Amino acid sequence: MSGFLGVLQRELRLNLSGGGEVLTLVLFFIIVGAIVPFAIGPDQVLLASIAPGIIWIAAFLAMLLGLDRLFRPDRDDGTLALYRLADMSMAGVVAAKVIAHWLTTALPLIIASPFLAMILAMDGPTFARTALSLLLGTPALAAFGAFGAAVTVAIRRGGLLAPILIAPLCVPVLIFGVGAIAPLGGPDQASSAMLFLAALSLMALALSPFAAALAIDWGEE
Amino acid sequence: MSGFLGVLQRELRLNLSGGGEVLTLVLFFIIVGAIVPFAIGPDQVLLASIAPGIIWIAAFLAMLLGLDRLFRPDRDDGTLALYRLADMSMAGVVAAKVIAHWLTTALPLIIASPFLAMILAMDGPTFARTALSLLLGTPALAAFGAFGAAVTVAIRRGGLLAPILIAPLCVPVLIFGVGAIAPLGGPDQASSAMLFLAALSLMALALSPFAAALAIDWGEE
Amino acid sequence: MIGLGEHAEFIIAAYAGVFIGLGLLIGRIVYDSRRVRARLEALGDRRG
Amino acid sequence: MTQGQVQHRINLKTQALACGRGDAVLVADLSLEVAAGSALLLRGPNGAGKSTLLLTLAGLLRPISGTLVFEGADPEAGPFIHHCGHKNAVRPRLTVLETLRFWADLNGSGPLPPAAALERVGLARTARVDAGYLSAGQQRRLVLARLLVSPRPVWLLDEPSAALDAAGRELMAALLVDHLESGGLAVIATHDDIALPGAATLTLGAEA
Amino acid sequence: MTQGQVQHRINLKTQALACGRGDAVLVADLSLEVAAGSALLLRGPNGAGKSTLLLTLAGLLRPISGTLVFEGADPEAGPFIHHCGHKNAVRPRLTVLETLRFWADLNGSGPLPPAAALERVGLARTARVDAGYLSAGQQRRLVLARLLVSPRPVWLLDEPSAALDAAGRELMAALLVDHLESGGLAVIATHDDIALPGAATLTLGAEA
Amino acid sequence: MNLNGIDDTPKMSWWSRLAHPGQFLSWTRPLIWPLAALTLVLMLVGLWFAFFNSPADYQMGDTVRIMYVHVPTAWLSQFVYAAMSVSALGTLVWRHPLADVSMKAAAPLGAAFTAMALFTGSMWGRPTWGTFWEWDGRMTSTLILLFIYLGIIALWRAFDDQLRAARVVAVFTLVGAVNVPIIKFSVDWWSTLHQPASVFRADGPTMPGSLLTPLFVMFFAFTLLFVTLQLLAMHTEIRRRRLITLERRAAQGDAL
Ligand code: HEM
Ligand SMILES: Nc1ncnc2c1ncn2[C@@H]1O[C@H](COP(=O)(O)OP(=O)(O)OP(=O)(O)O)[C@@H](O)[C@H]1O
Ligand SMILES: Nc1ncnc2c1ncn2[C@@H]1O[C@H](COP(=O)(O)OP(=O)(O)OP(=O)(O)O)[C@@H](O)[C@H]1O
Ligand SMILES: [Mg+2]
Ligand SMILES: [Mg+2]
Repeated sequence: MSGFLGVLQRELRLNLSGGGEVLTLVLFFIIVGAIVPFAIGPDQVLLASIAPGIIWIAAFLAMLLGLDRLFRPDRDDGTLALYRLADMSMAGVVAAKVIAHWLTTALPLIIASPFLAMILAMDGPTFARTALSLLLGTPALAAFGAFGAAVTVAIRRGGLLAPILIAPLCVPVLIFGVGAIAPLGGPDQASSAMLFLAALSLMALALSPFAAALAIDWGEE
Repeated sequence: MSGFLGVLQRELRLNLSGGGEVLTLVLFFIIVGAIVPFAIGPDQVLLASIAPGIIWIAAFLAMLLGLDRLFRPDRDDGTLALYRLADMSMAGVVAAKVIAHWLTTALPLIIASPFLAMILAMDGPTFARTALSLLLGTPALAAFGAFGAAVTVAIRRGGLLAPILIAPLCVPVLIFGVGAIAPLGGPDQASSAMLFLAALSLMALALSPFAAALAIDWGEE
Repeated sequence: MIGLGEHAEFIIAAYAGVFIGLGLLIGRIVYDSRRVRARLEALGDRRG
Repeated sequence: MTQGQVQHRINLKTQALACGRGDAVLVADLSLEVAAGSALLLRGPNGAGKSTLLLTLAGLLRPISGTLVFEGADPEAGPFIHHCGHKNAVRPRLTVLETLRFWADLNGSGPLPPAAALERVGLARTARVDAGYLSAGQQRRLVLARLLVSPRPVWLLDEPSAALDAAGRELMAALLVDHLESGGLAVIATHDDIALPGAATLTLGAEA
Repeated sequence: MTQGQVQHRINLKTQALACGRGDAVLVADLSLEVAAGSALLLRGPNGAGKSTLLLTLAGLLRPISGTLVFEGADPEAGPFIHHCGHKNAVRPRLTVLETLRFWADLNGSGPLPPAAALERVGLARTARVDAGYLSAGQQRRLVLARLLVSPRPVWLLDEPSAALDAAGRELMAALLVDHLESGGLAVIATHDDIALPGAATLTLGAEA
Repeated sequence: MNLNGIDDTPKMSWWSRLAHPGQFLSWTRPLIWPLAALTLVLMLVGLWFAFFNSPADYQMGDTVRIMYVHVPTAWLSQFVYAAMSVSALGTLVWRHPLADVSMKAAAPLGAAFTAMALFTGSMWGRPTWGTFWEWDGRMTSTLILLFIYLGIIALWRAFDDQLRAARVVAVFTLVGAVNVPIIKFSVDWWSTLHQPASVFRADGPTMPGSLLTPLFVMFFAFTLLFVTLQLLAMHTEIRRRRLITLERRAAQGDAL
């Protein structure tokens, strides 16, 4: 247990110290969202209608692009080898890292999302649903993401490989995430989308540490 | 001169060997584009109307996200120190790297863009203008990007910092790039947007190696 | 051959695309196989 | 999961062990015995496979063939091996003390608290410095402190003396002697002379 | 820009030089003279500032105060300093030979072609191996080869003997002797004994 | 744990005998030419049926002939993934050395068939719906499947050491296999949300036998083609591994 907390604490401290990383990701999220009007024109109605989608895509990209820092620095400086000889299972290490990843990427994004909602001319109730769907859906992104990062950690290049491996697997999260906000099929559809989202997150959180630990152990031999 | 070619050759070889990086970036570009419909719905008319914007944003992100590999690995393994003592100016090194970066990121994206155009329901003439505007605009992105990567390499974090520093600088590229495709003000506007785009690229290409070299030399003390 | 109706170009394109694709695929696999065998033989391996 | 208890006595035995990278065999047909309380020095030219052998002994690489047992080890009681490679696992942005505390959390802590371990390796003054700012030799000392905070019976050290100054080397030798006296076992790859009376030497490879 | 010509004779002089990291002074009031054809060994405990001084001499860090001149150097003729730090600048995915060729392109090549330099440092056999696969000592040898392909009169070496085996150390000493004999100058930070007859020694700092 | 140990024991089950790549090579090499010939014949027969001996559909007209290449490739796009998943299990659970090889050989084939399904589908789509691409559930999930295939290929290529790559790719392939149904379900949910009146009907019209015959022939032709190519690619991969070992040994032989 002390190992789990140790890893969690270390990750939080590394990501929060200097405030750098977290701020960067939040800015990335906002910039991606804010750039869209430049690319598709400033039509308020159009913007409002696609705003939930834009927020989700921005969150999706921000979470996937933060992945590379999850295991690679540990591998490069030899910490990963230490984890393999540590007094805790690799799955435990991964679980601690997923939690820290969610706390330092997803949570700040959700907190920053009202700002983006405003720029994109979203109304209040829609925004409330957006925040809820992000809250329910991002754990799945973090868990899938950790798996992607684990699969690619043994590769000496890497970089964008994890995002592209994981993005197709995360399509359901995106679909249900947006579906839970802007229900074409009425509130019934929306609440079933929320349910699916929560189920996805739970399943991903429960399974991904083991899958990721397998990938790391086997990848490093 | 042999130094310039040496750097160019090394960069190309590092990026092309194993084929990994290039394939990855192209896939990233396509996946970002292909994911948009899941978020905003599959309405063909809507998609076609924002398709130029989506393609430009996808190219923008793919180019910015490839930035981290521009100087950071060189810094981490000590090659950057070698460059500072080398028999060529740092600006020359940067210029060679910008060219290699454009060849290994922008060019493959442009080649892959017809596929994205098809699934986003873009018509033929629009696509031709899109490809031309990408061809004219991406050199500016590569040049600005190199500058961003140079500024952030001295800071020991980084990762997504370069993209977010550079994104605001690149907004004009995005605006003229999209403007050159889907002219609100008719064909006249479009061709003047193309001109601006070309001018931006030329200016950025001419200046950024020097600015980036300064940033590197000062950042490393 | 029978006529292909008003959409002949799409039918032809589909078949042409598939068979060009298959040709490339087969070509690549066969070429790969040849090359690897040649290199093995150059190394004096008789099992391959 | 503190491991404050007396270390169990562990003997290392290999039989016809072959190890290497991928399927390239670097060390073949190795039959070793290292008893608790004794040390083995690995020597040999660059590229002979010393680091590879240590990684294999640590279980971080799979042996290509042969057997490798740690007699007397109780797998239930948690890991019993410390491995120090060429890399220091020191990350900028954590202080020296935080780094060591983290390792103690991770590996289980023994009777020696992190601050005391820093004192022992001569880094007490840098405890609050960013670990990334340490000089090469200071980082190496920090790695030695890791061995002290979590007592484990088996030490596998890859060039522990690299970048250490004369005082640092003496310190390292003293730590090793303590470790062996308390029943520990050590395998050390090195190019330097390490003052370990009674240690056996295994020389790998014959040429550079 | 080949530099095949005879190296110019360069003398290093510092006066009241102070250097350090940020504004923490590590080495203060240093007045040095190293003449062409001679070497200076830097010694001192871990953290004394040897690496920092070398970086300052190389011009990679700014001196805090004082002056630092290389007499006889012609700035027009391109850079005249080789610096080898703790890091090897070796990148995976390029072969050993490609790496060395790249360095030769970058620094200007001399009379010794890359392949011959590899031969000289004992890496001829690994020429086509991915440089990232080299063992620690082999990478260090590759760094030595960099010094050979582009002749430059000033060598600043930070622990060149780290990870080298006995043969590697002899090789390094021999290369240094050649370099000095041909009028070069060298400043070497080290914890090992380097067999350089007649080299002066400067010991930095008094404690760890 | 020692593979050589297994190889040298005299009595072996066919399974473990097949595990020896050399054995596999010599046993299956004679199969290649007959398989190739059979594939060719079936393909020609199928083409003959498709163009000369089948009527135009009363609804779709002649474009129905695209079905004879579309449906087999669409089927293979999924079948190959299933085959890859079974191989992945083989790598992880039974550590069967051929499973790695089969996994690696299948990925480009699967990607190619998926790309062909997409291509023929869009060639069919243009005359039937007027667009090359429609974000319909079936097509969209095929597109995602293509991305997964390409990701797997990129993963294979990114590793230098193929033995390590095999295990990691196997884990990823299986996680993908668990996800594919979820993706399918969510994409269907999404597309029905947006277009309640779907272009495809789940049941599909019942086809007259004259359309079914060429479809079946082509279906078997394509499946056999896959088997043939898979075998050939596996052989190449086995030889490539031997080649790498030999080359490395030769380099070391220089050394010693
Ligand atoms: C899992 C993948 C797929 C399978 C199993 C599949 C299977 C089929 C089958 C069995 C038919 C004939 C159905 C009938 O006669 O009504 C069909 C028709 C068709 N498919 Fe696919 N297909 C797949 C993917 C695609 C894709 C990716 C596209 C387009 C890019 C596509 C476009 C079409 C078109 C345009 C038709 C005929 C139109 C119609 O019947 O309304 N299909 N497909
Ligand atoms: N990047 C840095 N920023 C700030 N301080 C640093 C940095 N690098 C090193 N230092 C500090 O400078 C001091 C001297 O470091 P330096 O690397 O010069 O020592 P050294 O004499 O080379 O030691 P060693 O023998 O261990 O290599 C150390 O106390 C270290 O903490
Ligand atoms: N990751 C790797 N993949 C493939 N081969 C490798 C890898 N790492 C090292 N090798 C090769 O294995 C051989 C032995 O390397 P190893 O690091 O074990 O040597 P060593 O005895 O520790 O040498 P040194 O004294 O230089 O540290 C070298 O020839 C090297 O090229
Ligand atoms: Mg070693
Ligand atoms: Mg130093």
